[in-house]
Amino acid sequence: MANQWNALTALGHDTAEVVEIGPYRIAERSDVALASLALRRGQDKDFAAAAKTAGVPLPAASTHAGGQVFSAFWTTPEMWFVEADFATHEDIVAALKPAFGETASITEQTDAWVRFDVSGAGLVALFERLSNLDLATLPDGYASRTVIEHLGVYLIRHSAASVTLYGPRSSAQGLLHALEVTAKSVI
Amino acid sequence: MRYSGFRVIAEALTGHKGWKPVWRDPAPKAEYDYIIVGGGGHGLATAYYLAKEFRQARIAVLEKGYLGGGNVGRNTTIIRSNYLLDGNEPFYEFSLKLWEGLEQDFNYNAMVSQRGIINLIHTDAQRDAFTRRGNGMILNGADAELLSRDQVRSMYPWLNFDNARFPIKGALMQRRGGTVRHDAVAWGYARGADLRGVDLIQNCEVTGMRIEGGRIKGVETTRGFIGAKKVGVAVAGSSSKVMAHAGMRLPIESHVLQAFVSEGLKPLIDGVMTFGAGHFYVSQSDKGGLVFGGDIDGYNSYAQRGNLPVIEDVAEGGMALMPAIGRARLLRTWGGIMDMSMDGSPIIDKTHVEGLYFNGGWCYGGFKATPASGWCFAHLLAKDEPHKTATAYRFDRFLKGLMIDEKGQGAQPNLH
Amino acid sequence: MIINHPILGPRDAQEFVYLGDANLINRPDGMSAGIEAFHDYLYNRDNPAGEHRELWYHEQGDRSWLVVTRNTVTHEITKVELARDVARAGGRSK
Amino acid sequence: MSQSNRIAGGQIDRSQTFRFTFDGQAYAGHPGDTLASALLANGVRLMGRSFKYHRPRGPISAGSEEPNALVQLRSGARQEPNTRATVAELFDGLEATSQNAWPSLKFDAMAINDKLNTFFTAGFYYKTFMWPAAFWEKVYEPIIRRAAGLGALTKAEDPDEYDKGFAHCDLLVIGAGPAGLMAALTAGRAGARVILADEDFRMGGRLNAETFEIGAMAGADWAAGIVAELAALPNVRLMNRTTIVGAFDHGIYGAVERVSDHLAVPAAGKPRQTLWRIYSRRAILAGGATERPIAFENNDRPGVMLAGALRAYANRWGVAAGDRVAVFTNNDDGLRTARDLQAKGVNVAAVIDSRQGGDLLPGIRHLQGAQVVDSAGRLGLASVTVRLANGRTDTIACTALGVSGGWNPNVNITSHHRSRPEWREEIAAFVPGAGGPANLAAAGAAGGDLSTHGALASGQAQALAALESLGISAKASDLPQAEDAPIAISPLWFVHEGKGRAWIDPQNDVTVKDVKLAHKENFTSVEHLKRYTTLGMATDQGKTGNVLGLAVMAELTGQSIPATGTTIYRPPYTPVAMGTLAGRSRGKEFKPFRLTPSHKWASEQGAVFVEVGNWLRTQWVPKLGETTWRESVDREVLATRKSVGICDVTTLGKIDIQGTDAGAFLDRVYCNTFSTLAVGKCRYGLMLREDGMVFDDGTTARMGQNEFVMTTTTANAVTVFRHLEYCRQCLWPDMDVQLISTTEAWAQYSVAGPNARKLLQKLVDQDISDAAFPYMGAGNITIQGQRGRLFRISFSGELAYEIAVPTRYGDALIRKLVEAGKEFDAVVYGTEALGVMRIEKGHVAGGELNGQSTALNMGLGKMVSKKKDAIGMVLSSREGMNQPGGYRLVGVKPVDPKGSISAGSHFMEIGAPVELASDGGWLTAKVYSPHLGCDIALGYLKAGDQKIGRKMRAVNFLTKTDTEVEIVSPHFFDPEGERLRG
Repeated sequence: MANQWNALTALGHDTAEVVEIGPYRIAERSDVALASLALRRGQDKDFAAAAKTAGVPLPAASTHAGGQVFSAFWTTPEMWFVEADFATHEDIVAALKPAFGETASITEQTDAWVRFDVSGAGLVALFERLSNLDLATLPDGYASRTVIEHLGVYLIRHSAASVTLYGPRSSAQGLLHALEVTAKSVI
Repeated sequence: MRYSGFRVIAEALTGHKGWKPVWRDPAPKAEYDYIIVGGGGHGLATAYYLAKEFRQARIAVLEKGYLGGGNVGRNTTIIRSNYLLDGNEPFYEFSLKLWEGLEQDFNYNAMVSQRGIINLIHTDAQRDAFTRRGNGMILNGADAELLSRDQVRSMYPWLNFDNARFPIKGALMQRRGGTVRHDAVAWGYARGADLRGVDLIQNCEVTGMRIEGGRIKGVETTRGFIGAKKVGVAVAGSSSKVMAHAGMRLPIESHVLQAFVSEGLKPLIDGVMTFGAGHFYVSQSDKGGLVFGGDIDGYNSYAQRGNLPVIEDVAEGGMALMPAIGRARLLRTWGGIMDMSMDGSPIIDKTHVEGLYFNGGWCYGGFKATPASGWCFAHLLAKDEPHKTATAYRFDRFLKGLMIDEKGQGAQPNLH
Repeated sequence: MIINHPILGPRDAQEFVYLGDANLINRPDGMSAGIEAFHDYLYNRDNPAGEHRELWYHEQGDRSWLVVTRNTVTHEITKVELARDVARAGGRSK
Repeated sequence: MSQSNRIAGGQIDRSQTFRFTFDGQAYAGHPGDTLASALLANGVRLMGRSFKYHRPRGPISAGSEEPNALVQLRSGARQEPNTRATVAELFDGLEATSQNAWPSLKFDAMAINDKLNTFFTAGFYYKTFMWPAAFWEKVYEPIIRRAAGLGALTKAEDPDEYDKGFAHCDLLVIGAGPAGLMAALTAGRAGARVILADEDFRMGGRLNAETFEIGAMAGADWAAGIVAELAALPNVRLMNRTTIVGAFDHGIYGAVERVSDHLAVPAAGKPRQTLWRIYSRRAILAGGATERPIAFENNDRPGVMLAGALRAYANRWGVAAGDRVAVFTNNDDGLRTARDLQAKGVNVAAVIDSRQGGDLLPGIRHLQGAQVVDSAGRLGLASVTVRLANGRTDTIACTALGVSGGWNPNVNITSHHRSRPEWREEIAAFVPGAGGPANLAAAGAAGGDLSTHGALASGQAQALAALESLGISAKASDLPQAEDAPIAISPLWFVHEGKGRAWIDPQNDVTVKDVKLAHKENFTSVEHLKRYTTLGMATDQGKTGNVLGLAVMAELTGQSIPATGTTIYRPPYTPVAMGTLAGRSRGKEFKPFRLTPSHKWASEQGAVFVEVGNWLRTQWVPKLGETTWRESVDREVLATRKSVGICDVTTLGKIDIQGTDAGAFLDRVYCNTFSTLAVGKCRYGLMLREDGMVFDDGTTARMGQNEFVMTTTTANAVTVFRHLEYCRQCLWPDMDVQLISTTEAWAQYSVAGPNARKLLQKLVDQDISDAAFPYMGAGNITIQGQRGRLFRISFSGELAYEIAVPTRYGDALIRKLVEAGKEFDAVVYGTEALGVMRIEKGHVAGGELNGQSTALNMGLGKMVSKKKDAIGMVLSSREGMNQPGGYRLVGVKPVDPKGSISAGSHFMEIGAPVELASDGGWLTAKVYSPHLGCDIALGYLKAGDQKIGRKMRAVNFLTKTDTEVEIVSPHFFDPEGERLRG
């Protein structure tokens, strides 16, 4: 028996799916590793120092920050989601743990989520049918949890033409369906 | 004046000159034997049965607004006795039996209509739970049947059988369940009580209670002090406000429940139906409106109005079950204040104040309980002991660990 | 309704799950308090028609528990705090 | 029929002709028409029948307040009952049919009710139909129900799609008449984010229906100019065909946009309607006013209309509603109708003015001090009878009568927070009262400023006030010149003369007589009046009739109108399609599906799936030749017990709990102890609610000193997480505990059966012998080099493990397990077999974890530690929850192995009467055990712990079965647990 581990994307395919509808491009991403990083009580100083050494940004509430190796967005008080390249950081917890030691609680989140990068002109028209976030006025780098089609989803606005969604992996098909139907109705 | 078909015809032929006021508007007397606080369904029923079945006495009902202006006039009009637990089922079955003879009893057509209620089943576990319930109902003298998917389909072939997210697998049916014209219940009891000498006093809000030596002496009202030997409080959503006058904190929160009616439609749904996979229940009124509802809004409120999320949630349930109603229009929404208790079941009990009695905690199930609630509260007021079908409805059940928790949700009122 | 989250700003109340009276923070100590104290804590409510302090959980948001001061008659919200801060201020710790 | 009543002018596109049908008859109209305007142009007045008396009816209005002209629009599955012809936009090919009439609109058999009207007074049904009691359901009610309702649904699924959206603005302006346009313009020019919404397809409001000038141009042209300017502003969003239906808390408004209703079918992919949730910082209601009628005898004939509507049809749509028209008014606005119609060349027969004095209209028979007292005409107005000032009567031939009783500000939305409107005597109407939505102000006619100048001025003023409160600077601009006529009204509600019926609420057939009867019977409170007579409960929600009804009651009681009070309006402003409120959440999209990691593999195997919450789980996996589900399930169970079975258990909740206080935290949330658990071990945990009832259960593993992985039941994954956050933030805020859900991050499979270890050892890189990985062991492993986790826990009672890999490898893992299991004849089993094995083993699950049961009930009472404080510990000791005779979990099997038992049956003692007093409890869950060769069940039995070995009956009235059963230990299988430790 071959020791091959064939990975399926959240949508259930061998490779990530890309859908284009009018100006919109919806791209599944399975090449990003994700971990939750939570501050342990009373470790604020050492935690911050470790983050700095490791190059993990610790953005303020409702914010996403990019970095050299690690990017991160705030999820909840004293907790962030850290992103890294999957190819090099598949075991992202193992990569972070040495830096943070007992100052942080770190948990693998990579496969808990499906990530869609949605891009194109007119994202406001698309997302105002899906989420109550006021995308038109949100700053670049804004990150927040929101509800799309009954699903809890993290939405990151990179720019007016680029948004990342992290939705529950088990409902990946439902989330994509909502994006597709809505895109067709607004174009 | 006795109402009948002959009377209607006779009046019609003589220009409707003979109709009399259905109730008087008496001024409050200085003292009564019994004061019932609350001129809603339960308060009026209590006064009616107290006067008719238990006591020749001086009785008054004090209502802060107009008679029948509370939840009896803003509900989805369903009657049933399909409860699960021993503490509840005998009481609700007693109530259903009273409904069955009510119109002849109080000589008013409240349109008690037993067209049946079905609770749809979507999972095997639901069928098990409904089987337990159905058997309990039958043991309590009620009726219950388990319907197959095909039986449900033959009744309502246009429900979503073929493209459902949660398939319909059958239903628990109570044929004796149905609907009643809600306002007529209040008016029928009011008229019956008035005929028996009960003073129905509207626009009279209780603002305080006079308690001396641990005994009730009467109530302060917007129309002055009114003395009483016994005071029974049946004020639904205002329970905590009124009982605070006696220094009591209750195991109750007030929540808003919205209900809805569509424009009038030609006959679509004969009986009452509850969706088992979403928050939606529906019946069709004799005027043709679909009367439906769902979950409570979920936060403490005395506002008698709700918000959009619940309206959408209920409509989603409706469309999931009945995809043909997409083009039917929601005509009106309204909100009532529910006194949600800590286990979802009511309280009919004495209080620590001698002569002060409490009836409340009906959650959103109070309408169907109206006759039995009135009867049992009258029984308690008259005899100082609980009616046999209401022995479980005590305040101390929470202290003793004897909760009657139909939904198994614990001490969280908005989940009941 | 809109809840003005102390960290995130105004958010639709639909994202939250409601629990009830904020007094639920004041749980008695199980090793010293008895049934009566727990009974009163868990079951009895002021249930005011007016200003009410209550617990909301931002389930579809940042998972903060909040203490919201809201008028139950008008639904007006006058104050929103993190429940953790309220609990600590009330002397709760571990 | 040609467009015989079409006259010059109007905002219709005569270059294009639309064909449409009404009751099968073909007609023609133009773009810009409504169905009502087009029918009137074609000389059709009769469009419907009333609810109770089936009286012939035509439109009385030209707007959304219409109570009469309701039709079934479209056909087939798109048939839309109760559609107001007055707001239905005409499109080519439109089909409409009449409703509530049989066999035809012109001859309606149910009109017999009208002849019997003297019996059918308000509330007559409360007084009769009581005897004999059984006749109500059998005779009376079926007749009433058959007659009920107006239009019909087809019972076919609505084929159109619906959408939802969320919009944000500084200022929402509701209504695009002069006040709304001025408000939007003021705010838009100041740079504020503005949404201007109007229910009409053409913005401009009343300006489109009037001949007024604003500045030096026609009002409609001025409006078009402003709309064009607003459309060019990037910060302004114009939403026509959009009705604000409700004002909710904190500046949230619900809006319905009719995206495609003006088309025969929606364009591909487009919704029919969109429900918008508008988040506004401030809002201005500029919704105008609605004209009200004056009640007189037989005032309901087709052709009797509101005067403003008559004018609107002429000015906006180029339609004369009749070839000879008259006007009946108590105010100056009615005179406008006569003047405009006269100017359009329509034959104006007379103006019947209830007031005395003032200037006479030139060139028109202007009868002052006169009243219309009756009308005549079959299926439509032919003449009116007028009582002249001199006391004589005169009959005036006319085919249309415009009635004006004054205008009611559209206060509706200001009442949505239950604020009561206030009476303003000068205009004899209700205006918005105090206590309305906090961010909402009224402008223009909606606020009682009934002149065009007043609308412009208040629109601007309210916008400036809103902007100032938002800190947006703006300045007033010069208002254009506009009419500013005073309101000259002398209230007249109903004509007292005559013994016949004078309609107040025409759809529900509520007449002045009904109000009089309600008064006589002491239903004098406005709420009683409404409920007793059904006044204002028709599809128009009393927009035209409510104020009139209570004015009649006020006159009868001798009280003023404000003292009589008013009912309040509730959402929605106009009726909203259910499909719109549901949006995309219907059919299979009602709730999102959750798919397990083995879903793809299982689909390939032809697995049968079952809904478990939002999850789809494998229920069983049929093999070729198996014809019943039992065959498949029995095989899965037997094969697992004999060798090994594999089951996807990913759906169980997984919560990662870390921190230096994690162990202490678990001690508080579980009733048993976890702080003493060794690293690398797991333990079964029982979680109570604070009321002492069992909340949830699961195994929790200690993966490190400060690191635990908790599992929850599938059903409670979300609520347990919420509860833990509550404990962490609210109860013990200083505990060092961090939580994160990992339910979906790991694909987890149970591998159970005597050969489970052998199978797994083929794949797992580490030694998992009993010595190296003992019962209840837990740890990180690698599987053919892949990172994973292993837990030695068992739900089936077999030697069992749960093995997990990151979810993306879950599909690979199930394939590897199946492949490696071939030599052991391994099976994949579903939830049914899982259920069989857990019941054979006596593990509690859904039927027993019902939220109504204590640890003691489940036979787990000893797990509740009294040595530490934990949620639920104290209240679980209440007397009522510790009664010796209380329910205890037992096992049940039929005495005759062939006997059948069912879950939900109740326990009875043998020989005891079948009655409530004999009720001993119930069977919570039942399966067929292929291992034991009979049905087995779990149940809660009173004093069950003392009844083991006893014979009882399991009675099910619903299936009419009564089976003798033996009460046994719930642990049917391997009670000593030797297999799972093997």
